[in-house]
Formats: sequence, C-alpha cells, structure tokens
Amino acid sequence: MLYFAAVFLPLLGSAAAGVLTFLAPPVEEKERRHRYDTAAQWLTSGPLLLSTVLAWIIFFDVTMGGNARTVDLFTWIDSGALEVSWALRVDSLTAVMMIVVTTVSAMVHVYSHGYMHHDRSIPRFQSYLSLFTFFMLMLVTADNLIQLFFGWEGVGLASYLLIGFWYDKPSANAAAIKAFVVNRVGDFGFALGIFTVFVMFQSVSFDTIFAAAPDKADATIQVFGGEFHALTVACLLLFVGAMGKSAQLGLHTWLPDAMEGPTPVSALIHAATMVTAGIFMVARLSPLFEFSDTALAVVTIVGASTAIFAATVGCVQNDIKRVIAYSTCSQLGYMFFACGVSAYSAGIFHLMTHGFFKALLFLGAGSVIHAMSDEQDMRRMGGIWKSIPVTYALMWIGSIALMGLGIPGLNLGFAGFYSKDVILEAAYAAHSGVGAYAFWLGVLAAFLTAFYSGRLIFMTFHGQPRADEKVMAHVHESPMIMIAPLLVLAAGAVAAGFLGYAYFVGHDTVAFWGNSILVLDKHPALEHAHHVPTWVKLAPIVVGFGGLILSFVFYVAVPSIPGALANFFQGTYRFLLNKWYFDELYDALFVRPAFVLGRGFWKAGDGALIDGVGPDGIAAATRGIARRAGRLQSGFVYHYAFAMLIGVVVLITWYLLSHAG
Amino acid sequence: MPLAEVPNLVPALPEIFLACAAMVLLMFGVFQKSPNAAEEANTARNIGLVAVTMLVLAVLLVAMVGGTGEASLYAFGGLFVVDPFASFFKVLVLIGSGLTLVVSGDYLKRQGIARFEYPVLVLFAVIGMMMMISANDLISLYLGLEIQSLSLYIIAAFQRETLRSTEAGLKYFVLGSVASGMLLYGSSMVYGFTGTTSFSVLAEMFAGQGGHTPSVGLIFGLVFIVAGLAFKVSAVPFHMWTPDVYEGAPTPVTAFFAVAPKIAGLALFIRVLTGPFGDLVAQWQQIVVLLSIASMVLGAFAAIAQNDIKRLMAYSSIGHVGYALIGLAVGDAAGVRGVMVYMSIYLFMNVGAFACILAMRRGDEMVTQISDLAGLSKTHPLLALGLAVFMFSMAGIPPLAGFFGKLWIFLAAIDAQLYTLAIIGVLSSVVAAFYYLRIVKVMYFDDVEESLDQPVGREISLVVLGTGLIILLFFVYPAPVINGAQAAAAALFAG
Amino acid sequence: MIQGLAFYLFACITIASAVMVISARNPVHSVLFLILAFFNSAGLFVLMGAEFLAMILVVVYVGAVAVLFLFVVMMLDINFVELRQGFLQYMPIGALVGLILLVELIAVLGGHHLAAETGVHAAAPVPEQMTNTQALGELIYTHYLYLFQAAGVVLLVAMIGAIVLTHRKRPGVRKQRISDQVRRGPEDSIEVRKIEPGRGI
Amino acid sequence: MLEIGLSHYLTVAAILFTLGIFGIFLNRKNVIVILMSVELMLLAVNINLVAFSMELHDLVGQVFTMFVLTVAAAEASIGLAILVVYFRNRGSIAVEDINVMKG
Amino acid sequence: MTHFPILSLITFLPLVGALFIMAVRGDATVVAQNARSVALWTSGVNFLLSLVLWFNFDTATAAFQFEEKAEWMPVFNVTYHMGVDGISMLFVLLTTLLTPVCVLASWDSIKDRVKEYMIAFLVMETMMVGMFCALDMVLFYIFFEGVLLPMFLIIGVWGGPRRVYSAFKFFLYTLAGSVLMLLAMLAMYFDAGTTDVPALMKHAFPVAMQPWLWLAFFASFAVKVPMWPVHTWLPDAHVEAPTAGSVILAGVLLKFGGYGFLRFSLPMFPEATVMFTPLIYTLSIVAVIYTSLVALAQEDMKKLIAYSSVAHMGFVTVGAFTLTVQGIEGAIYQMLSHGVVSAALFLVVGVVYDRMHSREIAAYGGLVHRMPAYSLIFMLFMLASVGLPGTGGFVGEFLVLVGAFQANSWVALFTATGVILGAVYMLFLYRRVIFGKLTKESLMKIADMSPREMAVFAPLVVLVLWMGVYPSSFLDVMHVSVADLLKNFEAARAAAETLAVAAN
Repeated sequence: MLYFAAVFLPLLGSAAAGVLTFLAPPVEEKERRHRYDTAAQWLTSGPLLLSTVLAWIIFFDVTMGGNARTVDLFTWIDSGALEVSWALRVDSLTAVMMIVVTTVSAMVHVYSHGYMHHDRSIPRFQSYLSLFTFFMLMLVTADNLIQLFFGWEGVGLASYLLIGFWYDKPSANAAAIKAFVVNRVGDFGFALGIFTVFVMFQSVSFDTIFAAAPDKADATIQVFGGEFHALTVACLLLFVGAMGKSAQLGLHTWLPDAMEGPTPVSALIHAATMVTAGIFMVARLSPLFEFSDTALAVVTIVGASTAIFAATVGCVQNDIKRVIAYSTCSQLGYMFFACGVSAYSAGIFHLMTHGFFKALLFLGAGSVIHAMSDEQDMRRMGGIWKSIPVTYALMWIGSIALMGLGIPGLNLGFAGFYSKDVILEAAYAAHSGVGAYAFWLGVLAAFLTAFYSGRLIFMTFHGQPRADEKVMAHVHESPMIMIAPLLVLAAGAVAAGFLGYAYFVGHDTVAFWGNSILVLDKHPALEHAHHVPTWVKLAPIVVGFGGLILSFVFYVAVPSIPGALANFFQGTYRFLLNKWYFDELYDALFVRPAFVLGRGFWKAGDGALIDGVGPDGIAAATRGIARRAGRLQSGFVYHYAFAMLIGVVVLITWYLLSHAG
Repeated sequence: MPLAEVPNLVPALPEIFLACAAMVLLMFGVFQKSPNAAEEANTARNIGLVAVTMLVLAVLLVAMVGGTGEASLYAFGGLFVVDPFASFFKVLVLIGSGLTLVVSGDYLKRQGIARFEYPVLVLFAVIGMMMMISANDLISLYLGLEIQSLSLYIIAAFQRETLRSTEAGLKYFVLGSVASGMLLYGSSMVYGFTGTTSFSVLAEMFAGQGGHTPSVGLIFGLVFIVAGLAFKVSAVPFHMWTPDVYEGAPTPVTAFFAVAPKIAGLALFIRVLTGPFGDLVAQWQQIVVLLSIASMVLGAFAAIAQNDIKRLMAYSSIGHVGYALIGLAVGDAAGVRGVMVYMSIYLFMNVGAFACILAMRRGDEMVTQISDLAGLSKTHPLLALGLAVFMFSMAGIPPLAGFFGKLWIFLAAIDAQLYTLAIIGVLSSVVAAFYYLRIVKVMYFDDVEESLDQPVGREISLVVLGTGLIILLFFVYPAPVINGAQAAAAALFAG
Repeated sequence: MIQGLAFYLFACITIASAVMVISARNPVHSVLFLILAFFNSAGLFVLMGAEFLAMILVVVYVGAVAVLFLFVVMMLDINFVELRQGFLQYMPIGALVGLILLVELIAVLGGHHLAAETGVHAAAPVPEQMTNTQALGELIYTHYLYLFQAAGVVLLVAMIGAIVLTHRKRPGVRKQRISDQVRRGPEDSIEVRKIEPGRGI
Repeated sequence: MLEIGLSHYLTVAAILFTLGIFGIFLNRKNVIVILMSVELMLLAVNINLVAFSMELHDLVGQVFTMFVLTVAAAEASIGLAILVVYFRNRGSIAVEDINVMKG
Repeated sequence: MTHFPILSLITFLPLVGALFIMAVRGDATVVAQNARSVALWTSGVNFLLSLVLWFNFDTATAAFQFEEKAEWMPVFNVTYHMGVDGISMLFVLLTTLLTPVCVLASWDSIKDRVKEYMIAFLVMETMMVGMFCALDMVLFYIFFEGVLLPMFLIIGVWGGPRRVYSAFKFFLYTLAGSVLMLLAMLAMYFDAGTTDVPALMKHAFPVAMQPWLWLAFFASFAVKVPMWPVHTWLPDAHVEAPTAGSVILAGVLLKFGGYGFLRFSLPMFPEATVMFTPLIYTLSIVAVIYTSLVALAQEDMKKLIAYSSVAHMGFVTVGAFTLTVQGIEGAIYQMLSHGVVSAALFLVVGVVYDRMHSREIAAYGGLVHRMPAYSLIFMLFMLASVGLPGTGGFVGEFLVLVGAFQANSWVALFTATGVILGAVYMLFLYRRVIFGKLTKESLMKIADMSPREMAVFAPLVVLVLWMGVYPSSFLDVMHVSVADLLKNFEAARAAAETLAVAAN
C-alpha cells in the first residue's frame, strides 16, 4: 500500500490538475483563474510532497531495514510464454532512485509555483510534471523489462509534453519532436534488446532472467544473420536504449534542444531524473551486463567519449541552460563509464549527487533567467551578483559540487567531490585499456568541467553588465517559494556526498545495496578504487582547480583572451560551437532523405508506378480495348456476316488442325 | 402402312393450348371493331392481358405435364420430348415472356404501336421456343426455331414507322437467316453422316463409341449447328446482331429478346450438345470453351464504351451467355445445373432491369441514354434502388442472386478442372462490374440534370418490386431453384 | 451415262446461275438467274429420284417466292445505276476465307463415305411400291403430323407478319364493305317523298 | 467420271452454299440480293438433304427438305415485308445505308 | 451453451432496423431524425446484445461457440453455419461497438439523404458481423463481398470531390482480389467435399494444391489488408469517404484481410504458409517503411492516417505469419487496437472537417488555443497510434515484434523501424495541426467539441486505455484459440513431412 501510494499519488495529482485545466476559466478572468491555478499547484505539489515523504520512509525501510520486496498488482500482458505483470519492485537501487526522483520533483513542483507565476496554463504544467513523476516512479519500480519500457516511454512522453509546453514556439515544438523521436531510436534498440532477452530466457521478469543469467553466460544466439554471444547482443541493444534516454554520444542531440522547455523541466527531467534512467537501467541490469565484457567495454567507451565530447562543447556555448545541459550530458558520461567498469554503485552515487547539484544549478539558472527577464544568453548578462546574492551563492555551491572540488586530505567536499572521484578512481582501478581511456578522458573532462562551470559563473555574475538598462533595473531576487527549494537542493548538493559515501561506495556498500546490484568477482574495480595511487586521487582536484583558475583568467582577469583564441582556432571553435556538427549530419543523413523519400514514394511510387501501372493503367487499357471493341461493331450487315463466317471457318479449321490433323 | 393412330397429345398439351389460344386471340383481334386508335390500343391491351393469363395457364399445364412423374415423355413418334429439363426451361420462358408482356403495355401505348398482333406474335414465339426446348429431332428443332425466329423478326420491326426498329428487324432477319442456313447445313450433314435426325437414335449411336473418333463430316455438321445455335444465344463471334437489334427494337421487344429467346436458345444448345452429342463432349467442349471465353471477354469490354443503356444491356447479355456457356462447356450434370440456376436468376435480373429501363421517360418521350439516369436515386428512389440491385446482381456481388448464378457455374467449371476458363470468367466479371457500377454511379452519385417523368406505371412498379425482391432475397431460400435444376439436370443425363 | 451428262449440265447451270445471282448488276437479273438456278436444281432433284420435291421447288419457289422477289424489286423503285459499286472492296480477304471454307467442305464431303454405323437406322426407308409423292404423303400425315402442323404455324406467323408490317390503313381510301352492302335495306337507301302534284320537284 | 455419286451432289451443294455466303458479305449495295443469297444457301441444304436421302434410301431427308422449303418461303415473305417497311423509312435498300446503329 | 441463436440475432438485427428505416415516411426532416434515432437504437441495442457473447464466452475452449447450423443449399452441402471462437469474437464486438459510434458521429455531419445513409450503415453492420461469424466458406464469402455494396454507396454518395474515382477503385480492387478467392474456395470444396470451415481446418489439402489456393486467398486478403503494393485504393477511399465511412473502413474492413489470413490461410494451407512467409515478410516490411515515409510527406490529414493504417496493418501481417503465440496474438490485438485507434483518429479528423470542410493540414495550426479538449483527445489517440505503452497500440505492436524476433530477427529489426517512423509522422502531424500560434483567420472562431462529439469519443477513450493497461481481458479470450491454431498448424506440418518422407 505504501509503495502503491508513493507511486500513484503523483498520477492522482496529475489527473486532478488535468481536470482543472479544463475547468479553469479563461485567462481574462484573472481572479478566478488565479484560484484555479493555485489549486492546481497544491493539488500536485501536495501529493508529491507526500509521496516524497513516503519515498524516504521506503528508502530507510529498504536500505537500512533490508526490506526489499516486490508488490504484484495485476497481470498486464500475457501471451504464451510472455507473462508480464504490473508490479512495484522496490530494492535499494529503486529506493535510491525513488528518493532522488521524488525529492527533486517535489522541489521542482514547489519552485514552479514561483517560476511559472505568470504563465497562462499552470494547471497543465503541474499536471505534466506530476505525470512525469509518476512515469519515472513506474520506471524505477519496474520488476520486468516491459514495465520498465512503459515508464521509459512514459517519461519520454512527459518530456515531449514539457519541452513543447510553450506550444506557440515553433522551436519548442521542434525540440519536443526531436526529443521524442531520438528517444524512440533508442527505444528501438531497447525493444530489440527486450526481445533478445525474451528469446534467451523466455521471460522478461527481472527475477527470472537474473537468476538464469549465469547459466546463459556462454550462450549464443542466432540473430541478424550470424551467431553472437547472446548476452552481449542483448546488453548492447538495451544499451542503445540507455544511450537514447541518457543522451549519450550519437543520440545526445535532443538534450540541448530540450532546453526549450521551461527551466523547472530542465532541472527535473533533463538533469536530475529522466536522463539518468539509462544509468539506472544499466545498473538494474548489472546481472546481465556483468556477463558481457564486450558490452561493458562499449558502455565505458561511449560514456567516456560522451563525457569529453559534451564538456568540449559546453565550453563554448553561450546559452546558460545549454551549458548546463552539455554539462549534464558530460556527467552522464561519467556515470556510464562508472557502470562500464562495473562500479555501478559509483555511477548511481554520482547519479544521486548529480541529481541534487544539477537540479540546483538549473533552478539557479532559472532564478537568474527569471531575474533577467527571461534572458538566457550569458553574453547579455554579467555583473549581477550583487543584485541576487542568494542565487549567486547557490550557484557557486552547485558549481563547486559539479567541479568536484574538495580538500583531498580531509576527504571533505561537496557532493560531486565524492562521487566523481570515486568514479575516476574506479576507472583507473579497472586496470584495463578501456578503463585507462575512461580515466584519462575523465580527468580531462573534469578540467573542462571546472572551466565551463567557472565560465558560467563569471560570465553570468561578474564583469560589466551587458544587458540593457531596462533589464538591469528589473533584476531582483527570486521569491521565497523559489529560493526555498533551492536551499533544500543546495543542502543535498553539499551533504549528499559526505553522507552517502560510506553506504553507496564505501564499506557499507554491500549491506546497503543488498542484491540489487551484481558485480562479479572478476570486476573488482570499485574495491580497488580505494587503493589507487595518490596522484590518481589528486588528479581530478588539481585539474579542477586548474580549470576554475583558467576560467577566472579568461573571463574576469583578461576577458580578451577567449575572443582571441576563438579567432585563432577558428576551425576548432566553429566545430565546437556547432556541437561537432551532429545536427547537421543527422539532418543530411536521416531527416532530409526521409522527407525526400517519402515524397518520392508517394508521387513516383504510389502515384506513377503502382497506380499508373496497376489500377489506373489497367483502367486506361480497358477503356482502350472497349473503344476498339466498339469500333468492331461497325453497323454493317456484311461485316457481321463476315464475322460469323470467320467464326465458323476458324472453328472448323481449328478442329481440323487439332483433332483430325 | 397402317393409318395413323391417334397420337398421345398430352405431353404437348401446353403448346397445343397456347397455339389454340393464340389463334383465338388472333381471331378476336381481327374481328374486333376498333373505330379509333384509343379503342384499338384498348383492345390490344386486353388481348395482352389475356395472353398473359394464357401464359400463366400454360405454366400450370407445363407443371401438370411435367409433374406426371415420369422422367421423359415422348410424343409424336419421338419428335417431341418432355422431361424435367424441358419443363424447367419452359417455365422460365413462360415467366419471362409473361413478365415482359406485362411491362410492355404502357410503352406500346405511348409509342402508338399498341396493336393486338403484338401479344399474339409473342405467343407464337413462345410456342416456337417451347417446341425448341422439347425438340427431340433435328427437324422439330428447326421448325421450332423458325417459328420463334420469324415471330421475333416481326416484332423487332414492330415499330414500323421508325428507321431504327425496321433496321433492327432487317439486320436481325438477314443475319438470322444466315444462321438458320448454317444450322440447316449442319443438320443436313449430321443427317447424312448418321442417317438419322432423331436425337434419341443419335445418342444411342454415339453411346457405345467410347474413344472412337467420329467422322470429320459429322463434326463439321456439329460445328455448323453450334454456329447456328450460338447465333441464337448471341455468343461471340455470332453475336454481332445483338447490340444493334437490342438498341433498335422497341424496348419491350428488347426486354423480351434478352430473356425468353436466350433462355430457350440455351436450353436448345444444351439439349443438342448434351443429348445426341453428349458422348462427343471431347469434340465440342473446346469449341464451347472458345465461344464462352470470347463472349465473356467481349461482353465485359465492349459494354464499357456504351452510352445507350439498351446497347449496354446487349453486351451485358453477351457476357452472361459467356458465363452460361461455361456451364455447358463443362458438359456434365453439374454444369447444366449451373446453367439452369444461372438462367433462372438471369431471367429475373433482366426483366427487372428492363422494367426499369421502360420506366425511363422524360417529357413523355422514351429515353435510353445512361446519362438520362443521372440523379435517379433522388427523383425515383425505389426505381433507382431496384436498378441498382439488378446491376449489382449482374455484376455478381453477393448476397444478390447474380452471385449464386456465377457460383454454381464456377463450381461446375472447377469441378471439371477448367481452371483457365474459370479464371478468365472471374476476371472478366470484374471488368464487367465496372460498367454495372457505372450505372449505379450515374443514378446515385451524379446530380439530377433533368428529372425523368413521374409517375411510373403500376405494372412496371410491381414487376420491379417483385423481381427485385426475388433477386435480393434469393439467398434466403435458394433451395427450390437449385433443387429443381439439380433434378432436371440429373434427368437430362439419366435419360 | 445420260444421267451423268444430265447431272453435269444441271450442276453447271445451277452454279453458273448462282454466280450470276450474286454478281448481276441488276437485281431483276439476279431474280431471273435465281429462277434458273431453281429450275436446274429441280432437275438435280429429279435425277436423285425426288420428283415431288422437284415439282414443289418449281411451284413454290419459282411460282411464288421468286415472283415475290421480282414483285418487290419492281415495287421498290430503285435506281440501279447507283448500285453495285464497291463490290470488290473486301474481295481478297473475303474470297480467301470463303475459299478456305469451300476447300474444307469439299475435302470432307467430296471424300464422303458413310460411316460404318450409319444406314442401319433408316427411320423411313424408301418404300418400293409407292411413288415418291405417295410415300412422302404417307409419312408427313402420320409420323410427321406434328411437324406438318408446325409448318402451318410457321406459315401463319409469316402471314401475320407480312400483314402487320406492310398493311396500312389509308384514311382516304374507299373500300367495299360487303356486310354493309348486305345489311343495307330499302329503309336507309330509299327515301319516299310525297310530291304534291303540280309543283314539280 | 460419269458415275455420279453422292460426292458430286455434295460438292455442288458445297459450292452453292459458299456462293450463298459470298453473296451475303461481298454484296454492298442491295439487300434483296442478300435475301436471294440466303435462298441459295437453303437450296444447297436441300440438295444435300435429298442427296443423302437418296444414298441412305431414307425418306426423312426428303421430308426435311419439304419443311425447309416451306419455311424458306415463309422466311422470304417476312424478309421482303421487313425490307419493304425499311424502304419506306429509309428510302433505300443499299446495304451500306443500314448502319444507323453501330458501336 | 445456449441454443438461442444469438449470433444470427446480432447479425440480422441491423437489417431489421434498416427495413424499419426504409418504412419511415413523411416530412424530410422528420424522416432524417427518425432514421438517425432508429439507427442509433438498433446499433446500440445490437452492441448490448453482443455483450452477451462477451459475458458468456468460454475462454477455456478452442471450439467454436454459440454455434448455429441450418440447411441452406443441400445440393452443394452448404450450410448456414455461424459461430465464434477466440479469434473472431472480439471482432464482432469491435464491429458492434463502432457502428453506433459511427451513427453518432454522422449525426450532424450527414444532412443529405440521411435515411439512405443509415440504411447503408446498418446493412454494412450486418455484413461485417456476419463475416466474422460465418463458419461456412460460401456464407463467409457472401458477407465478405457484400460489404462492398454499402461501402461503395457510402463513399460514392456522401464522399468528397473525387468520390467516384475512389469508390470505383475501392470496389474493383477488392472485387478483383476476392473473385480469385472464390475459385479457390470452390476448388477446396471439391477437395474436401464441404464448405464448412471447421471441417476444412481439419482437412489436409494436397501439398501441390496448397500454393495455388494460398495465392488465391492471398490475392483477396492482401488487397483487403491492404498490403503493399496493392494498397493504393486505401488512401483514396479514406480521403473521399465521409468520416464514419473512413471509421468503418479503417476500423473493421481492413481487419477482414488479417482475419482471413488467420481463419483460412494459416490453418488450411500450412505448407504454403511456410513457403510464402518470406513473401509476406518482405511485403509487410516494405509496407511498414515505405508507407510510413509516404505518410510523412502527406498534406492531407486523412491520407496521412490512411497511410499509417497501411503501415500498422503491415505489423499485423508480420505478426500473423510469425507463427508464434505472441506474433499471432499480437496481430489480433494490433487489429483490435488499430480498429479503435484509427477509427478514433478518423473521427478526430472528422471533428475539424465538420467545422472547416478541409482536411488540408496546412489549413490548420494552433487549434489547441481554441480546442483544448479536442487536442487532448487527439493527443491520446495520436500516442496510441504511435504505440505508447499504456495504450492499446503498444501491446499489439510489441507482441508482434516479440513474435517476429523469434521468427526472424531481421524482420523484427526492419518492422521496428516503423515504430520510429510512426512517431515521426504522427508527431509531425499533431504539431502542424494542433500546436503553433493560432494565426489563421478562419480558425479564430472554431468551437471545441460538443457533448455529442465527446460521447462519440468516450467509449473509444476508455477502450484504448483499457486495452493498454489491462489487455488480459482481451488476450485471455484468444489464448486457447491461438494455441489451438498453432498446435494444429504444427501437427499438419508434421503430417505433411512424414508424407513427404514416405513418398521418398
């Protein structure tokens, strides 16, 4: 019941707000409208806060009390061997996800009260947010792949709705579609992965497949015209889904565009929760991934590559939200390569800490945007730190957490310090080629992270004000309703790492996770992570400080350098600015051809060829024959008689030739 | 030689009755004083009604004679035979003639050709047809055929003041005579090569032959006979007269042509090929197949380009004959049964369709262009519905009766493994569906340009309603027709 | 011998007249050639021993049908000069098809010999002691009574047809009405008037 | 050669028949000639029948011939009647003119 | 089981209603109103009656239920044989559900010749229900073809500007396909001596004969489904048909083909089925990808949805021929859900068409500003069409793909691309119609849905969610029948193989 309430309360809230959307009076009636808006806000925030409380209760119950269990609701799909139930499976992994999801979501809900104050369709927005939360909870509580897929697609839908929330904006609509479609591409792989799993195990239930996985460790499967290691195929396909959802290199293009949505959405979906679903999935399926070294290697490489790629792009973006979005992308890369070296718990740990500080950053950025009258371009900000000191401070907290700065000797720092370090250490400790690749790229990315975080802070808050007078006059601190959630998140960003370290990746880790994550003995990266050389431990912090200092030099001390550099390395700059030309590439490779082909198939294929040769052609030919047959009927008696004669002669001759001949 | 004993007249009772009736009506008409045109039309109408009554009585007589229980009754020294097969077709012919006579009254009156000779000639034609159906000898075949043909030549040209009608009569006559000549020539050869004209003797003669190939001369004769009969049923390539005559003849005559002679012709065709030459099926099957294919294909294609509905119906009837010939080509009881079912349904479809055509009047002028039907569904909803039902039925769309006709035919064809024939048949039926649909389209989809006259005559309404219901509801209880056909066909092959 | 010569004579003339029938410019000539052809065919009939049919042919055909033709040809006042053009328009193909037919017919019929099974079935063998006419009469009025009656119907139909098609009531024409004449009595034809003497009429 | 058999008669009949058919479709100008051609065809049939009758010693052929003659006469009368009414409407009996209806 | 002839009642009750409407006379408006009411009542009552099937259906047996049998054409051994099993029962319900929906949807939009329209719909219902219930080939064929008549008239009389072309194309295309099937049926009759479907399912047709029979049936069903490349009638027919016509066309008529494959091709010609499976796969995959791309390029809403139907039916054919439990159940489920979803989508188009008389996508934009409820419903069905989990569309697609993957992973791979493309064109459509600024002058006054329109959608909304969340209520019905189908299929295959071995 507890689980049920925790998961379904948001749905209830969503439905309530949804109803209010239709009951609400027109915008013109300000007073009444306002009452409806408020009602909708509390009807969603209330259940969500409740759900959050429940989530925390569950969290302690499960992780501390060790009460992992699965609640079966009712049958969903049942066809032959394929038996799928709606179920709520709660173990440590789920519990962690649940608190992240509900907490961040609750904060975002509350924050939205203030942030969306002037919006025209508040009930709808709140409804979407709650709907998203519901789907996300369904995702993390899934006890089988298909329910996972349900949540997976559901959050995709919510993301689509929220990105396109301001439906008047063509760019928002385009971004929404892009998000949905790119995710679909990932889901395409995911679905095929599910099929592979089903074919292998004749089941899609986690319990069954996890139990059977060791037996199938060496099994092969006949797919796509070849015989492959079954688990590798399954894991790689499933990972494609994870890549889509978590915006990994190749399928990342939607994430920056998704910033078209309102900022709370970016915080909730595109930073803290939905995009981490991929990591969650890999961790959840660790009993499968563990048996496929190839898959793990791929995960590592993709994660590391994304980390560095996104970081490079993040360094040159000017939209404040896009910078954070690329940062998210990059951090997700970290999490993946953590999983890739079997340090799943480290990945999840980072997921959690990242959830807090990245939500903080986004909401902080939202606060800035709010203050700057909806300005998002950092080139038109600057010099406002005095006007909005609380936001400024919170942004620093978030950024430091992101940079992973801390005091190594004391092992003291903000959340990112703990989680990022352990990931890099685990990568190093993997002692493998891909591990090393991940480690070095991770370190480099850490440097870049610090650089762009610093750049963001300095460009936004320091230097000369670059906005016009009117905007500057309006700059004001956000209301309490927006600041309060920020404070909660800031608390998380500060303390989560410190508090969680022991449980997530430290010596309590085994007890904490229970059997929700499987790590084979042959993959001891996380154990070894605690025993790496000191330079490895120091490297991220050193580069982090280096990056921060560099950004200070670039954007505060000598602001002319960036421009000069950009001019000097024009090619590189362009390349980065245009996000490695991924969008252009996809456009040329898929989007345009699809439309051209579609039109071609329609006009040439259906129109000219199929109809032309088929029905229309036959019809024309028929009419032609009909005309000729009509002309045969000349009206002259002698022709008619002649036809009869020919008939007789032909029949006789034919008979003579065939029978008597 | 002994004096002739009094022959057994009972089997021929319906024919005798009709002949007497026809002559009485003729006398009555001749001696009836009709001072003016209106009076004359009235007389003609009365005589027409009496003639219809006579036809109905003849149906009863046929049922009575056929219902004596014996498989085959011979009369006149074997020249004349009555069996269930004959009775079945006679009933069809009588019903068809009766119905067309009923619907024609109004038309004849409006066109000023309501003369008492018309029903009398129809009666004579019917007598001829019944003789054809019952013929058991080449000579009786020929005489029956000629009684029928001569009457038909006359009524084709019955509207003697118009060029079209007389041209139709002339064409029909010229070509009909040629066909008769061919038939006769064939008969003479058959006679010459076998020494007999009696169907029974011929059948016996070929019965034991088995695989032995008959003489070429005999087959020549057979081919000529087939050509002559093919002309009567208007099978391609002996169909050339059909469109012109159908178009030119007065519409009631066309309706009559499309129904009664065709049915009688087919009956004769079946009787000749399956009776005396039944064991030569291997010799004539290919010929009939050729005729059938040619008819179906031409019927389907040529009709598409037509604008005159009567002409279209002509091509349609050519196509239908093609289908019926499939059943004949099969040459066994199943095939004949198919033809019988087919023709029964064909009868009602055609009568109904022509009744609708007879209702096409605008400004008191009869019209026959397909475009004249535009928007009929709005101005005459029931008439349009009726015609639509007939058209769909002719196209063979279930659940209308026309489908069942085709079903039984194709059933026989498949049974006989004439797959090619069956496939050509169904495909040409799709092509044919096009022009039937076109009529429905004109009635239902096009807008009214100029409405046809209201109201529709009572007889026509009744006939459309009746035949429409039969076509529509045939599927509910098809057993009577099918069982009747089954029994008749079985009898034909048993006896 | 004589029979042979006679056959060739009649046959040749028949065929030659037939050719003329279809090729003569003037329909009147055609009719006359038709008559000639009939006469010669009658001769062939006689050669074959069918005297009655030969007579019938002459009487019915020459006496009635051919004369009817002639009558119609005359009645329809046709300008013969215009006619008979384009006779040879379709000659080649027509001739080809016709010849094929002819060759096939002759090939089959010319080499005719009765099949083994025929002949035994002679339904009405030619009686020895009777004349052809008598034999035919016996047959027609007994065995073929039905057909004889049917032939009557054919003729009746033809009669009706001819009348119905061609008979026209002309309103202006005065006709003799015998029944009227007979019924006519003194009452309605004679008027008795008293004439007073001395006054004149 | 002078032995006259059935084949001779049949040949004559075949030639007549063919000529009859020729007359029908080669003739362009005059319907009456067509009617006469039909008569020729029937004549051929009659010769056939009588010849067979003679060969078979069977009177049926001659009976048949008699009916053919009867019918032919009836046919001729009706044909001519139709021709007459046609002529009244059209004013011509040229075969080429008989084509109001076609297609 | 009950001996009450419930199936006949459901089949012919609409016909009674049609007769009743035919008898209605009087003033034009009154007649129209009465015709509407009678049609609605008849179809509504019929739906309620059909629920009897649902509640009394025994899900534990694969046998035909509610069977009725009567002599019909004894000479030919044809009987009037009706019955439903787990495969057909749901289609009956789908039909009876959609008909009242259609009647209601045409309530105001059809103003011309209402009487005839309603008659046509009721006649069509009879044909459709009869088709799914028929257990005799001849009976089946009659219903199968009989549908053409009312549909031809509906498209032709109440359709759009190119209705004549479309109606003819629809009619002749489908007719040409099915006549060959008729011949095959006759050939089957001579081989098996019966036209009874259950008996034929047990009959083993000669292996040499099977490919021909299969092809003949294929000709008919492929057109009906429709499969590429014989699909071109569908977009035309859909575009020109009135809304309710499209609904029935997409909702029920397209199912004839898929149902036919399952009822005839698979169980009766197992050898040929195996032989031609690659053909089906190829055509289906082409259909999925090709038509999805074509849909992307459409400028007409209905045409787009029509093309999407072709793509979705491609899933059905793939599923049916995977010969796995999931594939076949998925195919059936996909048909059912497509029946609901595409029907609803056409109704969605109909709503705005009734207001604007345009189906051009370009004529719309920003409708959400004026029509929020409409947008929501459109969204729901758009998502269902895309196959979002939680809607009916997902279950079918997913099961089909699961089945396909087991049969041939390439097929699954290519078919699954349809899922991506489906999202692209549907979202793109939705965006162009619903989202964006409301700039078009003509749309400024457009009204949101009326209560009647809501009532039309209500059952469909409930159903599509129900089918997505608790599909078991439908899947349970078909389990046994599908299992039985596969069991017999395997048995027949095995038997044929032993025969072949013995022959060698």
